[in-house]
Amino acid sequence: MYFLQLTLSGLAQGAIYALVALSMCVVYRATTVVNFGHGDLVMAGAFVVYLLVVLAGMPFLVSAILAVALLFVLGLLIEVGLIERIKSGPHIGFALMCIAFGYVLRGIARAVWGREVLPMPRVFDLSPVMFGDLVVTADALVIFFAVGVLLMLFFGLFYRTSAGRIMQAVCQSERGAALVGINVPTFHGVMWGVGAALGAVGGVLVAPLTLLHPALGASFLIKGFAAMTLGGFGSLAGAVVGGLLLGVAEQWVGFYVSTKLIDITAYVVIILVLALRPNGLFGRAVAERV
Amino acid sequence: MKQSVHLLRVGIAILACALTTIASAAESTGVTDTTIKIGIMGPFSGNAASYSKAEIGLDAYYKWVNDQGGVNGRKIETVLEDYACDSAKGIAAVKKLIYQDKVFMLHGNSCSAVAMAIKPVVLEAGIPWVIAHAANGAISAPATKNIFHGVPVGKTMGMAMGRFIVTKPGAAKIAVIQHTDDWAKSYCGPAMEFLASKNIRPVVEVSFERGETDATAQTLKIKQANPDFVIACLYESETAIFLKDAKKFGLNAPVMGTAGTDLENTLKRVGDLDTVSNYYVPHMYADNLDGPRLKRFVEILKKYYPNESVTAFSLISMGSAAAVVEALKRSGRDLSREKFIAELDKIKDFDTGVLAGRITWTPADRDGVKEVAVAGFVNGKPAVLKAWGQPL
Amino acid sequence: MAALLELAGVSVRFAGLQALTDVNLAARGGEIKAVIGPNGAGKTTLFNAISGYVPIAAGAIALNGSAIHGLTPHEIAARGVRRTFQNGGLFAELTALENVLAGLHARIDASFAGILFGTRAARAAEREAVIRARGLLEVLGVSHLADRQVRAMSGGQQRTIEIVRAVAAEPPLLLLDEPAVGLAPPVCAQVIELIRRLAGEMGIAVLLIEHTIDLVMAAADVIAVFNGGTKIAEGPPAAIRTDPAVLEAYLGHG
Amino acid sequence: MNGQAAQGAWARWVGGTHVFYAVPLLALAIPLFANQYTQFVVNLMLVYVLVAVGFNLVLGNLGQLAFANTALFGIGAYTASMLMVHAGWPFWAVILPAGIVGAVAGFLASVTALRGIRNYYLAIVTLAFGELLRWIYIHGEAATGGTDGLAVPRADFFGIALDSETARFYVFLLIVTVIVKAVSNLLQSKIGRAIVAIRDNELATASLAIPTGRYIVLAFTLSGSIVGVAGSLFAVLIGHVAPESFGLIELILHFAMVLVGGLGSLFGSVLGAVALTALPEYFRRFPGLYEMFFGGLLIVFLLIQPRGLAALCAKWWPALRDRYFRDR
Repeated sequence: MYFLQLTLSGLAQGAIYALVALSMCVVYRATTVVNFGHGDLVMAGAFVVYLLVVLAGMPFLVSAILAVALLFVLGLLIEVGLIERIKSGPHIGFALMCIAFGYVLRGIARAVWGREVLPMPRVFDLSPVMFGDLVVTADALVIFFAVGVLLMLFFGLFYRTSAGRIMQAVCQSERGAALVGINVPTFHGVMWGVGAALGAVGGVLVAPLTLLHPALGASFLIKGFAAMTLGGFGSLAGAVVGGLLLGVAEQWVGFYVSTKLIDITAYVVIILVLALRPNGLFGRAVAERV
Repeated sequence: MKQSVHLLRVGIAILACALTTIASAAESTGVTDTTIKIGIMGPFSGNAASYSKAEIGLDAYYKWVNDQGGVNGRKIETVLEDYACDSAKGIAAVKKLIYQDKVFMLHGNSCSAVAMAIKPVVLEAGIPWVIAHAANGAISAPATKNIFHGVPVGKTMGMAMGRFIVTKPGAAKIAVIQHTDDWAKSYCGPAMEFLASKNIRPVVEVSFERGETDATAQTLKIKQANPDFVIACLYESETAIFLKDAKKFGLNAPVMGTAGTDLENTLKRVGDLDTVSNYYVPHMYADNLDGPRLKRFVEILKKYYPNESVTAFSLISMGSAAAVVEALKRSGRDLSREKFIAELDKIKDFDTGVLAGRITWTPADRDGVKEVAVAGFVNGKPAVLKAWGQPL
Repeated sequence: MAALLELAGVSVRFAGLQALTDVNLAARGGEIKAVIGPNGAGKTTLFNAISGYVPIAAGAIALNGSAIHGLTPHEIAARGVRRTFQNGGLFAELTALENVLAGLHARIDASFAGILFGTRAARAAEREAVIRARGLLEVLGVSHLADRQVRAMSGGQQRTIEIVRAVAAEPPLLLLDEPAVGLAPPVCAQVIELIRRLAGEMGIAVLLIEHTIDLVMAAADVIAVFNGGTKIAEGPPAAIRTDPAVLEAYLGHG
Repeated sequence: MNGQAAQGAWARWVGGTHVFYAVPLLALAIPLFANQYTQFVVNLMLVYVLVAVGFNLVLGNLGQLAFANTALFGIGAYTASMLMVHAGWPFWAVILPAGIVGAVAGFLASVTALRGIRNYYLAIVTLAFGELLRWIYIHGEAATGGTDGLAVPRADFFGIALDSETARFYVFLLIVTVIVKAVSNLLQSKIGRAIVAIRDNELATASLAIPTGRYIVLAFTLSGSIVGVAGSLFAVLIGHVAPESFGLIELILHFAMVLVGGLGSLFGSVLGAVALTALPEYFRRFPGLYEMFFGGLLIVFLLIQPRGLAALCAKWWPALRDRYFRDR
């Protein structure tokens, strides 16, 4: 009985990890930049929702949509204003730039809220659903639903529409895409926007579960990495599966081994996967071609 | 070559000079005809910034004292230093206060690990330091010449937590859930020690890290052990998550939290009374945070920091500030560090108005506040409790 | 004269794709042998196989009679095979002098501890190498570039420095992958002149990949023609010009 | 003509050893002007000079995106304090072990890099390694003191009690000068060239008979040992090591030092360490704004001056340009 319950909670957690991992993966696939500031975009999404709900008094759903839209714009601006500008430099520059803008975002949250730990009012005031002994909270249902819809929408767009095929084409070969008349810089900007927006959804979903503080994003970054690594770096579906697996693994490890290990499950996953099976579960070769 | 040798000689001469320069701090450093400089170090930035509400409350209190006319014709000049709960920054902050800003005394610190790191620096300088917030008893014990504890130490709180737990009839099995950090340990450690002295040992101990958003594994593990009482040394957000999960999975045992949380805010965060009705916290204050006896102190805070929200940390350092002001008054116009330390040691049974316990310092015992109550919900309202089921 | 380098029945496969099939080729000291062929003929793969960057699936590669296939690139280089790269193999952040010094790496006899503590011996070894590198740049007519960063140089200057770096350690065999690509004709002629001097004055065996037929005809002593991963012809320029298989390969590709 | 020759001689003198030693010699006078606070900050700068110099070897010179630097720093600090606390070793005896343990950790990272885990993968796996170590510090209570950390006993350097900032300063200055000089020697030799060559073009480096794998291992190991030694100095300076000191925020500080100073520049490492140890002290008066300014500073440098302060200085004073050879 506990096993099912753990698995279910793990999947709910994992769904958020999956979303974060997918959003990082989108950026990586489209622009080959790994966004080390992504956790702070998740945090920003949560804070914007808080702002709109608590300070502006807007309904949650409207706030959530606005927050996601705003983060899309922010992602786009970051790409166009910061990442694109250092394109000619070494890849170390990208990593540092991502860390830097993440730090700025955190700094802004700190300057405004500093000492406060902000409680988000309860959003989904529904009582838990019972399946026999199994408890499913409204929060979990909302997460499953939101993540499920988003994933269907995303993969539908990516694999079934012509716009999606263009995206895939650019991911395959930038030069080729440019030759057939696709505006690659615009594409990169849009994909950063999409990544930031997806990450913001993660923040929006997490906000009601926890309290908000400026350092919120750090753990999501690591979980996202672990999920991405597990699923195979750069594999979109892999990131989703990796996220779900990580969420479930944390709960199992916590219950059956030791709760002390929950916190490092992600790190151990990263190290084990890269040591034993660098391609992850679904990925292509990791090693740079020599 | 010749030049290098010459430079070397100069260098050695300089070195010798520097080594013989011995800094000696004057006894009345930081005191002018009109001011007394007090250094306040707090984690105003970084991941533990929510602690620094204590130092903000402290600063507000001193500002208020000034507006009441100050102390013996002098105004208190506070110097706030941020150390972001980081040892290196903490040492730099304290050294800056002592040697650059030349403050008269130190009043501050929230993070225990940093307090331990700066302790040798403060001892060496011999400057009076009243610990405003950090709970580790080892900072002030064994007693030294110049360090005073202005809040109940972890041991006092842990004992209050433990004492309360054993008043629950039939409480034999306890479970512990805590963060793995020095803050959680300063509560859970002494509480478990006290219970161990009553032959009660935890049936299950689980950890729940800061920043995690789900406590299913922890809650189920605790539920499996079927405890009579749960001790939860968790931060605000994690407390809320744990309480919600406990409700969700039908873990009905009462939960003893820490002074890092309070009943009013926890209720606000969790959202429904049912979930928190079985939550208890050690209570350092003389009243509920929104009670009439604390109203005066909340107003002081709001006067100087109008946008500051009030949490369990906000008023905690005001008690020792009241004691400091009293000792400064008693030291008279002719203020020196030695005199001030002597007066601090004469503070006996001092009612601060804000803390539940009275402050007593002696040269042999600097652990000033030895009483902590426990609070819980009675009929849906926060209330201070004598024992299980007995409101004060 | 015995061949310096000898390839016998060499095949290379990439993921099931046959990149080179049963190639036999030799290189001799003082001789410039051009390797030509249409795109995808396997020329660069041939160089990569010789210098150890890709493993061979069958056959043998011997230098001075001893097998070198299966060795790592730096081991093969240590035995005297140096190469340049089609899209430039210079260290862009370093100066020309530092690039050439890197080419002399193995010749500088200084221990790790000696370098760390800056011993007299280590400093002397370095100094000697610097003198040698400057001398080489001087001899090959580019001493004015010595202290300039490579990334600030023109394409022709970069090609030249890369060749100087490759020959710094006096290798018996030099593989040049399109040294004249993208260069203006006068610069191109200078590079060809440089290559001829290397073969003529230093007695180096040169294997040269080139696209510009005129240039190849002018520079090479022998030409080997590749198509689809196999060698289809080899001989002096005059003979190649009229070889029917060569004509067909080139005409076939437009 | 004559003027030019004189200028050349001047440049040679300036770029030479004389100037290298002039800086620490001048620094000897600092305690005359410093109070205990400023002296502490200067000592911290010295520790961070080693941190930045070590980190830059891998990040700037070798061009590998390794995030293990705080881990190495922490390993050094913990090794030193554990030996001092549990085994009662004197300070001078723990510097070398701290360096060796740091070197071993650096070596492990290099093995990962050699296995083809490069670029972002290396970044992530080293990041995980660092956090894993922090977990071990927290849970290895018997040895590490857990979350409370370890109080370092009073240090002693060959009979000199390091109980004042001034005494620590002279000992640190000596150690830092020796190590920075050794790294400078190394960079201006065939080893330094090989390391930078690998960054610029690894394939071409191998084609020059340079065993690239060996130099990758060397750079990582050396970097680990230098940062490990820095950790031991840090432990003595702070007198207390705790897991919180070696987290992600510290890592960002290390990054910033290398970047602001100048990727791949030894002189830049020193500049960056000094500048970014001083900066947070300045920002004390604006609590809460530090992160924003710090991140902003990084962005400005990446956009406008990606080669850091060192390149800026070299523009005004060409003798300061990093050279990877020496002819004296």
